[in-house]
Amino acid sequence: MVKLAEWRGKEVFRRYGIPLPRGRVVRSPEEARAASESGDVPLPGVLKAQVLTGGRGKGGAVRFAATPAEVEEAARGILGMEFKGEQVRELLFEEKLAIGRELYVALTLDRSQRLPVLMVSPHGGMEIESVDASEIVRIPIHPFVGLSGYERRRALRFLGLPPGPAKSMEGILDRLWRVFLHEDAELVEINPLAVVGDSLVALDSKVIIEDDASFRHPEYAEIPDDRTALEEVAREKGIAFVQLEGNIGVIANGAGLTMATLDVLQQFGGRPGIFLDLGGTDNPAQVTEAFLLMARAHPTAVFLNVFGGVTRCDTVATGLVEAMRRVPAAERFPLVARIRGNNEAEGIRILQEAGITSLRQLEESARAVVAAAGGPAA
Amino acid sequence: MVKLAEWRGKEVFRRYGIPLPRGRVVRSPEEARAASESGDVPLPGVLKAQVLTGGRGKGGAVRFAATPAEVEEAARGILGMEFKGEQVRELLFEEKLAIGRELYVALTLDRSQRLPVLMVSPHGGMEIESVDASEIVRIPIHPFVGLSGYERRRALRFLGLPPGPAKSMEGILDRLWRVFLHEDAELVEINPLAVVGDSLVALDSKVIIEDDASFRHPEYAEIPDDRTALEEVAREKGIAFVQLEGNIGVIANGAGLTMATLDVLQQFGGRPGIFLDLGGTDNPAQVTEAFLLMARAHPTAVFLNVFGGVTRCDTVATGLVEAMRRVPAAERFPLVARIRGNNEAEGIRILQEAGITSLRQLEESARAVVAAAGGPAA
Amino acid sequence: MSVLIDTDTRVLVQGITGHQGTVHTRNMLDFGARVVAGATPGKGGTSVEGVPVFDTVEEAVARTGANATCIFVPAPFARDAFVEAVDAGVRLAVIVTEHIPFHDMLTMYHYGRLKGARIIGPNCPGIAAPGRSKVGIIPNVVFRPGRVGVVSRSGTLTYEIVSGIKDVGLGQSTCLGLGGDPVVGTSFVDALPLFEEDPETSLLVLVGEIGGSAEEEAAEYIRHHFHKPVVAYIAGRSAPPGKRMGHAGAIIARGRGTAESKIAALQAAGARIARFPYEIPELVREALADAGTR
Amino acid sequence: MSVLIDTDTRVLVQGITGHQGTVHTRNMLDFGARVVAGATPGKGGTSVEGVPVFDTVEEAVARTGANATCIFVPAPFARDAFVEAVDAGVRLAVIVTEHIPFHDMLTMYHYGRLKGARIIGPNCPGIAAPGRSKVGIIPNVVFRPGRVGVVSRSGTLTYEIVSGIKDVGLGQSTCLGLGGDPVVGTSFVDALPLFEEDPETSLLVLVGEIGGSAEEEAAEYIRHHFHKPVVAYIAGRSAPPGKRMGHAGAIIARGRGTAESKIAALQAAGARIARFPYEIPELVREALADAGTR
Repeated sequence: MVKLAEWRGKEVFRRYGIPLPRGRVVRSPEEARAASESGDVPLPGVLKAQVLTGGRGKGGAVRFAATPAEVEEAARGILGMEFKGEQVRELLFEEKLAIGRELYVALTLDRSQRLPVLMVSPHGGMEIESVDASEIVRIPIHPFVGLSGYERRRALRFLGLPPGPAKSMEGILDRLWRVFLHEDAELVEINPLAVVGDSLVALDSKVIIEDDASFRHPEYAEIPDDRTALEEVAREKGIAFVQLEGNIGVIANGAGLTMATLDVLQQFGGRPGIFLDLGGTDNPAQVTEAFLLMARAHPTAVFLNVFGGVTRCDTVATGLVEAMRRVPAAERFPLVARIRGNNEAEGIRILQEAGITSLRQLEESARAVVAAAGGPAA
Repeated sequence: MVKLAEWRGKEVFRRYGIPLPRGRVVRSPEEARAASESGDVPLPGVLKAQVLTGGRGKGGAVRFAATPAEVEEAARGILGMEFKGEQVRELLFEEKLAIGRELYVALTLDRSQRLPVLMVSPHGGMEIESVDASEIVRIPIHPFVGLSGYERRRALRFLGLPPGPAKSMEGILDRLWRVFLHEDAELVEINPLAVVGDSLVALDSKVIIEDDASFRHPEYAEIPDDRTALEEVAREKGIAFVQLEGNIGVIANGAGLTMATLDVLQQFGGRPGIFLDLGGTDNPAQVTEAFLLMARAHPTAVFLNVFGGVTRCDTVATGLVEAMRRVPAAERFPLVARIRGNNEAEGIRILQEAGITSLRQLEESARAVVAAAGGPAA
Repeated sequence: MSVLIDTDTRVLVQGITGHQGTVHTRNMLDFGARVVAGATPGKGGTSVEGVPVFDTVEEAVARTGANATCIFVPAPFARDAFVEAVDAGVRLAVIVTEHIPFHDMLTMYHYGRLKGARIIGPNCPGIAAPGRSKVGIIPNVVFRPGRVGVVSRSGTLTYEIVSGIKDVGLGQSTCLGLGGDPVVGTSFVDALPLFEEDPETSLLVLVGEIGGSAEEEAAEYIRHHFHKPVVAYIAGRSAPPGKRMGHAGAIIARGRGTAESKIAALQAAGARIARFPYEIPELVREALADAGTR
Repeated sequence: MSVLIDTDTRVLVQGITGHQGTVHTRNMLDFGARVVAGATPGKGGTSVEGVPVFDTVEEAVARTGANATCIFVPAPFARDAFVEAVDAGVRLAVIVTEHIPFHDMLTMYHYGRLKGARIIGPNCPGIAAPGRSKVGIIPNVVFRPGRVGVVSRSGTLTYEIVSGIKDVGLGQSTCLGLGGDPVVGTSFVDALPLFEEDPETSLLVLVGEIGGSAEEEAAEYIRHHFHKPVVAYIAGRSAPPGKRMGHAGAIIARGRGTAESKIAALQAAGARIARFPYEIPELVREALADAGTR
């Protein structure tokens, strides 16, 4: 999942012909001022922190400016800030338009129907989650046919737009559909889509590109995401790694087993916080890398819970033993291992030779991990 | 059906990235010579008459030239000629490449399966009709999926190409599929597609665009086709008009009824040669136009055979009576009328008032027309 | 039940407010068809020939229980109209509109297949079952109820032939005009089983024309699976090769689709061949007499 | 017959010459599955684990009568592999490949529907019916023939649970691992009727996880149409909202798809709920005892 910052999403929109305010990205207060003085961005203008988390307006990450001096000051204020844990490095500086109604429009996937779905609401400019369901129309679109005229008309009827903005909306819907399709998007959202005079303008963008389609879209590979530093290292190594609050590390294979392990650990008072999914690897070196990564996150104790399928137990055992040999003394952690499934006997033998016991039951293993991490949380 | 001249088809190919020889269209011997002298088209070169009928090679409409003087001479020779009834006004002047094998590739519609079909043969450079069926592979392509990798591989296996040209072919197949789809083509054909070194080059093009899709492709509207002057006038007026050998004119509505009328006339020794299909018009003025057009083709006699459905009998009668009033004396012709179907009684009444009798049976009508045209052909 | 339609067919007319839509709604009603709704975007709330018009097919279906549609909308919008009808649950569409790009028809045909919706047409006269119902544009005057089925790729030629059958005192069970476009929703081969199963049909008149291979495929089907008498006529025996006679169906190319090949195939399959349209009624009589089912 | 596969299932392995393809061909053969062919372009004429390899699926089907495929080819080529199999007449495809773009899966799913071909997966463990056949990658060691059906969106968690059932001396009828991707070919709702109709299955273990609404829809189906006992476990009760735990299926968004909502729905539908995987075997025993069908 590649979340595009607002300005990157708008660059995509621009390529497909979706109308946008005039504006540009700036990375320093001086650049912002120069952009207003040169007339590149007409005043009054709006400056918005380019961060991936929502709620910028309330959080002070959006400011308005009427003169070049105000522009520079606003830019300085936002560029210095940390917004919900994210350092603000880029601003989108745009003209401030005289807007009328604000609409919502998005395309995403309806998993149950296995169809893309167009969502439209006359209530734009607020979180769509807070809009009443009856105020959102959901129109499934068949991929073999594409967005049909009658589906466009249905969306327009729901919005009740006058002819000018309605005409503009038709074009935007077609273009947004093409963005969704051709960019392999998980989500394309315009909120708000504002009425400006007789037309519509996309005031914000939210575009999420599917990771799995990156082989078709190398252009998105280099875009930063909201990962922690260790998560980024893990991603580069092809390891699924999630870091949250909590002191127990969990190395498992598969999302379901990872979550079940989490459920059991919490049941016994543990606080799991570092998750490492080996997925379907069958390479001992990959397992070793995973353990070394885990060590760098300084867990209080680690639970290795693997059920061998594609990933064989002996592969995991070999990789684990090698990792234990290489972990620096300062990063050592108590370990509880449970390996089952394909090549289980061989895996257990390898562990035993290295002095590691593999427990058989999930319940007893979870209790042991919680104990090793210092007992149940208060 | 818009048949594109070779150079127009190649312009389309160029837009989609299909490899072509270097070359350009020229319209005078001087222009041809200048193109070779400037190095625009490297020598030796080939000059090809841009006509819509096949068999140019045998017909002397393709010539080779090694020097600018030869280029000018060849161009002069071809530009002056009339090729199978068509005046040659344009030449395609291209570099002559050192070619190896010649292949055939085309996309068209399989009506029975209702699927596009890719046709590939290792025997290019000759009329595909003369290639043995076992030497052509036909690969249906589902429009919901597009050209699949396995279908490409099947085509490549059949051709047995070495790696370089095979790689080139993969790209060409993808691009040709896109031409077929996005240009609303009835036929896209490359014959021959020649091996040149390690790659493939399209030496000819045959592209037919579907008339019915012209609302999506205004760019093809102005392209000349192989119609006679009267056929062109008819087309502009929205009347289906076909002019062939024969002296009897037939005005009917619908292709099936027109053909059945033709069958019956020939049975009785008539020589029908001018066909005018009223189609589904319900406008008397359109009927009048049709008759005036027919008059300009100087038929010996005319058979009006209409079965009223969308086109009502009274509409046809009204239009006919008006036309008879307006046809110049020099262009008058004997007329046999037969109108049946919707509003039949009213139509017959209108004709009768104008002194025209409507016959009831197809057989007797046909005999009457043949008699009016001077009796059965020898 | 007759073929595809019957007295319980509830017809929707898409494009009812246009000239053809209005005229043929009147004709269908006169024929006894239950035309229950029209649909034209922006014209919801009005009525045509007493038939209520809705903005959307979804609403028309919900309010009137329409279960078949007759599409008159202009070619650039026909694909959309069909998809709207299918998505609203309609499973039989007669598409009268001509000049629909065949690339659009490919999408429509296969989308229909995916959803279980049958198309008759495009560019076709539609379906008429005298005494029962009609979805399409075949003139009412040519019909009388009877036991002769007619299936055809042509338009007006079909009317001519159906009328000829009536003129000699016979009647028709169902007449199905398939249209002659490059891509049709229902071909002869698709239509034959319907007539085979229809208890109202004793004999089938098949009207073909030159071009394509639909008649040859029909002959193959008849030979193996069709058990009623067949009288066939192929138009275009004398048509010049390579020239289109009015529409895209009637073109001879690459030595296939000639009248000779079609006639030979149908004859070999046991069909009686009419050389001219006016020979059909007599052949029908003969065949019925032979079959003893007149 | 067990669910979807049986002793007459003739398995094709697409991508058989890759590491996973080879390993799991061996495992399927060891399990007793009739793996009859492999397909890898350019590797025709070779063999893997004694199984003949063909260049094309068409040839593999023609020569071996393969009627199910197990797809291991890399994600960028998975769509093509599936289409090739469908076009060759294969009507059951287990897609093991992970990371297939969901836009590709949309095409595959609907193309499969059009052609009557069922997909299990992608990114799934596949199907195993102990004593009968296996198409997929579930470890052989966890099975013993029996009467407990298992259907799951998870991979290794399924193995854990199936293994737990075996450890207490029970056995399985069919285990169906559906995969947890955003677009799956077969969802719980699609799978439930198969188990309902399967005479070998006395009870169903349903293993779900947070995210999406597949479990809620399953509960709705169970309530109205499913008549066998159900034991359900939902993984991720304690997962932090908004973070993905490994793959795309496991994300909670917009207040839907929480463990609470799924558990409540299943409970209301009459399912016995396990709080942890190791509670499942005991609940299965209880349910079987209640039903008197052990």
